[in-house]
Amino acid sequence: MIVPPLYYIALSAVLFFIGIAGVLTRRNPLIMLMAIELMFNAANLALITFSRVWLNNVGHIFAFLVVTVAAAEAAIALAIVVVVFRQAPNVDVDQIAELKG
Amino acid sequence: MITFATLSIILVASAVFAIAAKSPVHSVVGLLVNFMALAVLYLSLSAEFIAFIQILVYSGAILILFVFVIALLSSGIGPFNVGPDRLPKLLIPGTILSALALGLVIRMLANTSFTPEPRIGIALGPIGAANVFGSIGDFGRALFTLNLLPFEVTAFILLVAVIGVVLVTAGESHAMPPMKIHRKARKREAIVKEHH
Amino acid sequence: MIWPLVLVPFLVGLSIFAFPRRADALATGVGIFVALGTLVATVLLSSAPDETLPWITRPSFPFASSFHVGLGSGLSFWLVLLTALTSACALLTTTTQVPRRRDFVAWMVLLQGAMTGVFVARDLLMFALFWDLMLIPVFVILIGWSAGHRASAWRYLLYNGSAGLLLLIAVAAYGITTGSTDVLSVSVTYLKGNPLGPMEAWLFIGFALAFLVKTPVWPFHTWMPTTYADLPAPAVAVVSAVQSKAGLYGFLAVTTMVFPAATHVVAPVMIVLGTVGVVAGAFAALVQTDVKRIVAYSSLSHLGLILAAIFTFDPIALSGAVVYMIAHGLFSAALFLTLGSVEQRTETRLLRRMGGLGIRNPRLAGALVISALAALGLPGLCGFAGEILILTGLFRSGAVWPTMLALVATVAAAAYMLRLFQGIMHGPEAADLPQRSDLQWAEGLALVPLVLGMVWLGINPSVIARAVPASASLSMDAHTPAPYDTAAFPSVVPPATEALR
Amino acid sequence: MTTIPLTIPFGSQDFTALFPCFIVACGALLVLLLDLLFPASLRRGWSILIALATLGIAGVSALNGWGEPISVFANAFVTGSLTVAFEEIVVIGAALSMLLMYTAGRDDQAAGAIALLLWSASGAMLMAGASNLMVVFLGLELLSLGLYCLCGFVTRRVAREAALKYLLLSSTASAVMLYGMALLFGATGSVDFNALALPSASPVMFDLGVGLFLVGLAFKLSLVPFHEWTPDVYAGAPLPVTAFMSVVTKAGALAVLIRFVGALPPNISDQLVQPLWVVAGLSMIVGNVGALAQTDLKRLLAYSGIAQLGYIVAALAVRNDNGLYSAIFYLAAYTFMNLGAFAVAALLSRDEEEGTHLASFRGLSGRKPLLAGAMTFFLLGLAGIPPTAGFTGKVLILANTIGAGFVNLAVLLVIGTAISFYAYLKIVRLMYAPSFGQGVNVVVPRSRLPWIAIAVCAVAVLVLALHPIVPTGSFATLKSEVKDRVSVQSAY
Amino acid sequence: MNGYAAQALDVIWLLPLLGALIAWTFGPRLRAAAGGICSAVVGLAFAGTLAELVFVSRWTGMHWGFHQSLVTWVPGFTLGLQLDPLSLIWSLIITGVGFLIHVYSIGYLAGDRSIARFFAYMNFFVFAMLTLVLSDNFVGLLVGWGLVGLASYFLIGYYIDRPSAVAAARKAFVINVFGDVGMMFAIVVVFALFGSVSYTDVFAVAHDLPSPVLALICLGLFTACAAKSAQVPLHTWLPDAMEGPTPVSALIHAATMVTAGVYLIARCAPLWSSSPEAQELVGVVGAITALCGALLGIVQWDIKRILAYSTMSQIGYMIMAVGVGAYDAGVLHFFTHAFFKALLFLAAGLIIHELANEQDIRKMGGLRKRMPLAFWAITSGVLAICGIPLFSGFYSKDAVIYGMLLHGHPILFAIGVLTAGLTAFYMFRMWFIVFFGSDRTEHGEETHASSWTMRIPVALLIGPTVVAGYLGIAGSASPWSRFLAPVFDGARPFEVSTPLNETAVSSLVLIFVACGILAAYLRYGSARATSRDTLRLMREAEGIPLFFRRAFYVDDFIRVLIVRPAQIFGAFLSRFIDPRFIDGLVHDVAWFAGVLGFEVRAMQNGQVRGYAFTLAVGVVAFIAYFTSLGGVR
Repeated sequence: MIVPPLYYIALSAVLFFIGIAGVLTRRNPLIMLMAIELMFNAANLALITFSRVWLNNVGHIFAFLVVTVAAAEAAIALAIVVVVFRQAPNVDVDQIAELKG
Repeated sequence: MITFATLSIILVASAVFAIAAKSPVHSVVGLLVNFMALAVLYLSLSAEFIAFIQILVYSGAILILFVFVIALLSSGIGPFNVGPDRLPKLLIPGTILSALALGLVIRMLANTSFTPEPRIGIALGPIGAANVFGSIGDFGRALFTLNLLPFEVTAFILLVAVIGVVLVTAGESHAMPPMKIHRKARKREAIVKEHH
Repeated sequence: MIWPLVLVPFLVGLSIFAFPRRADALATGVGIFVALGTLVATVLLSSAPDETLPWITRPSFPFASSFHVGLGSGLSFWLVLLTALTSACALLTTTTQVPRRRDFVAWMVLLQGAMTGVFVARDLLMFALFWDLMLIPVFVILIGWSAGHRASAWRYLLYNGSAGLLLLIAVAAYGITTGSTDVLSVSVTYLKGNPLGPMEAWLFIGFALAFLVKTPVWPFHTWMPTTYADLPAPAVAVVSAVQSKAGLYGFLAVTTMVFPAATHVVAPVMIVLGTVGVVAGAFAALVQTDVKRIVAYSSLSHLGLILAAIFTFDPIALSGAVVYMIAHGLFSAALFLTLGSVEQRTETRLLRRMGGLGIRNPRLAGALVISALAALGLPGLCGFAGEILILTGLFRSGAVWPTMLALVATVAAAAYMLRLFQGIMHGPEAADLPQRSDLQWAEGLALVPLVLGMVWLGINPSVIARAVPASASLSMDAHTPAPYDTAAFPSVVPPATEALR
Repeated sequence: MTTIPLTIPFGSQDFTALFPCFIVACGALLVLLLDLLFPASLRRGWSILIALATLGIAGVSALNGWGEPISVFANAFVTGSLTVAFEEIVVIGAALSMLLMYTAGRDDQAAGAIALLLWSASGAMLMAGASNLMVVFLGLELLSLGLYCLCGFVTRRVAREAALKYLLLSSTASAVMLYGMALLFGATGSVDFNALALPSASPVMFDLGVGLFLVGLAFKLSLVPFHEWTPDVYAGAPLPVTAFMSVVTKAGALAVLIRFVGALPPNISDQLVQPLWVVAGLSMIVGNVGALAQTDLKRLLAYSGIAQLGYIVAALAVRNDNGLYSAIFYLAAYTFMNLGAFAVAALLSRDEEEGTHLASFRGLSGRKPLLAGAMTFFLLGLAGIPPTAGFTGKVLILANTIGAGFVNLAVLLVIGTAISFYAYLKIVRLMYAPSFGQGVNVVVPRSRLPWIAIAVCAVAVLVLALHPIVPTGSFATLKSEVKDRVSVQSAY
Repeated sequence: MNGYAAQALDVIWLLPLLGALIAWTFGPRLRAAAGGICSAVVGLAFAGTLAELVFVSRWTGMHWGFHQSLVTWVPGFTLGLQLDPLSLIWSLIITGVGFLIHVYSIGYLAGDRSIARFFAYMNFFVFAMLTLVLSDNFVGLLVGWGLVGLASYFLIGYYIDRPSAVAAARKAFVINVFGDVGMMFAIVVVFALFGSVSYTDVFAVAHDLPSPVLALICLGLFTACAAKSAQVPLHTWLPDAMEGPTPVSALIHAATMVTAGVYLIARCAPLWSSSPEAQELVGVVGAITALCGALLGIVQWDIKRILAYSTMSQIGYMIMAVGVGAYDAGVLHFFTHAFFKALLFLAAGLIIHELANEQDIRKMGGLRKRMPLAFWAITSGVLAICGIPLFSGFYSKDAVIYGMLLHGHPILFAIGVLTAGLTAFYMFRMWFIVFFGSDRTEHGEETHASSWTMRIPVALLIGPTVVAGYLGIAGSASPWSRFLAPVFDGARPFEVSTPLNETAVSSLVLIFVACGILAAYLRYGSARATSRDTLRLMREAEGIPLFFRRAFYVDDFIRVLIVRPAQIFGAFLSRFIDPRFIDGLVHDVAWFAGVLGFEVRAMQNGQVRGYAFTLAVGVVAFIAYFTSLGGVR
């Protein structure tokens, strides 16, 4: 590895926190979900980097599982987003605040 | 190093674009670029199988799903409307908070010494070669032997996804008519009442 | 065989809820039967040995506790008797005074079980269990049957619940420190060999606060006037007669045994608090407008006196404290029960709207006056017997000012008790009084044993005066142990003599 | 090119160990398949029955694992007393929630919902024995994914909203946790819990990994400040799902927490888990304070759950068998008390309206004295008033925390409990105050099944209080499990 | 025989209680018959006491008479009864005079709705008074002391629907309790010092006590005396107590209960004799009381209040006597006073009864012809109280006054003499106004005839009123002194030589008495004075200085200095300290928790991004903590 592994990790951290910022600042649920996908991918990048560093392919397995889970989660998430917002005038999580207190 | 730098710039830029874009469709495009770049990065880390999976599943399946939903949600009611911002003050603190956390992590990374002792179990090799680190053979063997349990669990996770989506949306078919009609009906009732 | 004393009320209390909704009379009958049964059984079991069942065991748990019951100390015996007696009397009066009687009786029976449990518990954790258990029946009765605003229920809960938690945390800490909570029947010398170290002070504070609130002692008493005023008469009779003794019992039989050093260290503080309570209660009672609040504040005064007596550790004062505990139980129960009858007839609790009730209700007036007289310490009745022993002990142990202030409070007691009695019974008849007959048989029957008890105890307090727990009169100085010996009673060297000479 | 033979290195022992988990997951399939055979009106009943049978088998078979910890599937999963205890709690929680299923959804949805519930339960059971970061992640996701759907499967808008909120927040937390796992993997070079105790390649990275991992667990345990999803999701989700979530999720996450904390290197673990006690203390206060002003039972129990989990985590501050046992004991007590309260609410529910608004408890003692009595009993338990398991459990926690020197936690616990009296007994007041008797319609419940749950819970709460005896071969072995982890599977 | 007598003691003691219980329990059914039963019971007790007298007189040499143990009160200590000469004298008066007054009451209260209750109280009083005098220890004494106060309370407030009676009863009781408390204090000290409260034990060591302690005990006991015997400044209840029916005033507030203080001091003679300070105090207070009573008696218009003040004044004499050590004289004065004051009250009761409850002497006048029995009875009583020779008062009062001189108290002696003159003035003032002049009654036609049950006791009392004093003739050699000798022998204080002998003292007193009578005659009795009656008396009433009319402002002082401050203090405690300060503190804490609860609710605003933000804050906090650890291993 020519590039020090910590650079990869730093890159993954940047992506991860961009994801967090996305969750915090966006109101469109779809974009929030995308930001969460971004966070999963950042974690995957870290996993694969570490896997390479340790030469331990369990990181690959883990990343594979994460991708699978992310797919399942995306399916469910999008289904929920659809049922929540199909009737709503705005696709905006701020408007979904009936439960509070 | 240059590859890494280029990819990093692409990754960060596309990620920022994805979360900052006005339209979700733009976000999807940003994310697509991001995922592609990630796949390249994975290749540089000798993870060829994961790189393919990344393109197949993420770019091929998940993002398409997103596009579908965007289309579905915007079909009936035009482009996405946004209601009043209930937490207008969250934008800057949210960004600052993320930046702060990032700063902390980067500082940590800068100060740390990372001294892994790689296990010599399987050799590194060129991308595409069989039975080298990150190859499909290597991956598959690990998946079906030592990691059998996690693999089996994923089966149930996918089942949950299928049944769950059916369950959530099945309720929908019997659900109340869309809200607009509902409102109209209510208005009509009110008018009838007034007449009385 | 002691177990049924606690268990039967619980089982019966719960099963009463399953009675048909209109089975008020049946429920009352069963409740009274249980109380009387407890009474008889307690007498029969007076010399029964302790019984133990394991509860929490080591090593899976950090300490050991057991369901350990005993009537051993005479005080427990008398307090259980008092519990059963007042419960029975209170339940008798429910026939005329309480709506939705089935549920009320059930809660009262549960309350009786909980209070009995407190007095027979020989394990600290079990003691705490029953201690907290007393909360709920009173709380439910307060919300379900109180005439007043609901704030009293919350105030009751806030004070007593928090104090109960302090007890709980202290018990838990005690358990983890010593490894066992089954200590209330262990000899004191054993405990002296196992000091808790600096923790003793903190643990004692936890216990003491719980006891002070429950008793209550000034300044932890502000829950009491509202609670006593709002509880229906049968309930408040039991609460003031018995539940208030739980705290004093705690000091007398628990802290002296478990925290002998701390108990002796805080004695001056406790005597001061008790004395302040004596004075504050007496003077506050002078100006109350609500009849039940008068008695509530008088209780503050009386209980403060007992507290001060306990913390002199003087054998005479302790005898007096024990006698006065029982005496207060009898007369406060009788007072509240009669006030319940009064309230039922006048439909108000305000003194200024009453008057002349005695003209048509001479028996009610008689019951009230005897109770009031016992409360104000009329010589010959039970209050006096306890009071004079307490004052002697106080004076003898050098607490001259508390003695004097208590005497002043006695004068005030005469004033407020007469104001109470005359305000209700004498003077011109209140014009808009609904005319009701004199005491009905159930009410009268309920008061008879209490009144007889007051007279009997006034004449013959010696039986109860012996029931001082051994740990209480233990002197801290190892060289002059002063175990309570009835024969040595009159010849105890009076420490005050030297001081005065 | 040589072909390396593909032999599965696991035998019957490995599969037997996971049998309870698998049987529950397969039971879900059975429910779905048999659902096609029954007429519509009977579907729900049969599905519930099958689910209960499955859970029963799982519960009984799980007991086989009681004893010394045995690691299976290359140390991905560990059986033993600790695992079994949590598996049983999960099974019981799932079974009791199942009894409330009549209150939610339409008959034709029931099978799907029950299947998802079973899968979620199996996820939690997986977490109960997981000793590998991957398995933890998968168990967590199996548990959560099902719950996202279950929250939103009824057509009420609030249910959908709850599902959305749960989804967004839980996914975020999962991502955070996943990132922590990645860092842990990086620091240790392994996903095995046993590797955690080894010297790590980058101590700081290890620390951060632990921190982010704990965030994920704290979110699942709804500890402050990761708690805010709880009230909304509990309030919006259908009643049985809320009941399930309030217990099973916690049990799973708690099992992971116990195992993870136990696996940390002993010399530094105190520092690493310190924030957990802070968070637990905060939870006790915020949870109980938040419960004060609530008007809906589910929200109230959500806040109460925040506080109760605070107590349980505080019990873990004591790093020995006693602390561990008191935590598990309290979790069991909490399971029964909480589910009992939900079962009472289930009996007050009508087709379209759940009986969780506090107003539906008005004058209950007059209408249904037995129900009111049971509710009072459960609420007393939650408040820690005797004679309930809540009381005994609280004493144990107090004793342990004080004994371990965490007096501040004990004090916070007491303060929190004092506050909670008002919150819980407010309901008792509603039920027993006479003036509130009128104006509430008598509700005919759709099913009497919740009575079974109530009876089971009441008996359990009482028995646990008065007879909290541990079966032989308790967790005394856990310590050795924690210590003997020097030998790391060379396979990783 | 001694044993039998001792056993009979509790029978005598309990008989009246039995009567009281019967009357109280079966009251509504017994009605008027209750009077008969209760009178009979007291009569029986009197007979029993007389029988005991026979035994006692046979064993006058014995120090303590009979003794009978009753119950173990507290461990190691029993309560008992004893009968010695002193208690015998009191018992005789209580039962004897009590019997007559019981009989009298049958007529006086005939027709009253709750007559049974009245007799129950009366019998209860007799029982309580017997407890007081028969007890062999301080606790029993205090029990009796308290119970007589209670009985007095009941009887003063007998007319329970009359607010003034109710108030008077409460006042009497509270002041009496104040006295009880004083005695309680004394007993506490005694008990604490000796570990015993029996007379024998205490008196045996009384001489050895340090004098401050002794003074403390005596002070406590004297507080009780002062309250019970209406000594200044605790006397204000006595005039008000006249709200009770007249027989009550006769029995309790004249003959027996109010003289309990005298009994107490006489009983505790060993204590007093050892404490000169206490003697001084008692003597002075007694003298002041005697003087004040007499002064206030002058300005009264209510016949019963006149008698009440005269009682107070006469008790002042007794207290003064027993205080300074003239025990025989003091007790003798009690003895004679019991008869003549009972007679005066009962006769006054006749008048009041006949005039339909009219008590104002300005509305009487000229009753000499109309009520001859009352006239002669009151005349003999007045003569006795004024100390006219041949009447009983002469012997006892002179003995008291002479005793002052004998024990070295010339100032008290002077006060005694002066008071004797004043006594003569106000008694004869009453006598003249009531029986002479024109008839000013307003109820001439509505009179009730007095029944024989009322007349006979009055007539019977005239005898002892005249002769009772003869027992005390010849000073220390008299049968009276010899009878009492066993009681006081150990406690006889020194006597000083006096400049005047007994005859000279008597002459001096008589001169003052004569002056008093003359003054009364001139102002109220002469033909000139009686000619312009009602109007002048009314005007005279207005002319009395306020200082006298408000009875030296003692009541006002008590109200302003004690009652009001106590009420204000109580209100301050219960209306300010409790709700605002203590409860307020707790309430504020609870309120704060509630506010926090709403804050938590407000934070829970339903915005999922907000929740995410909180979560992120938590995450950042965790990151900050865990990165700051620095990887310490």
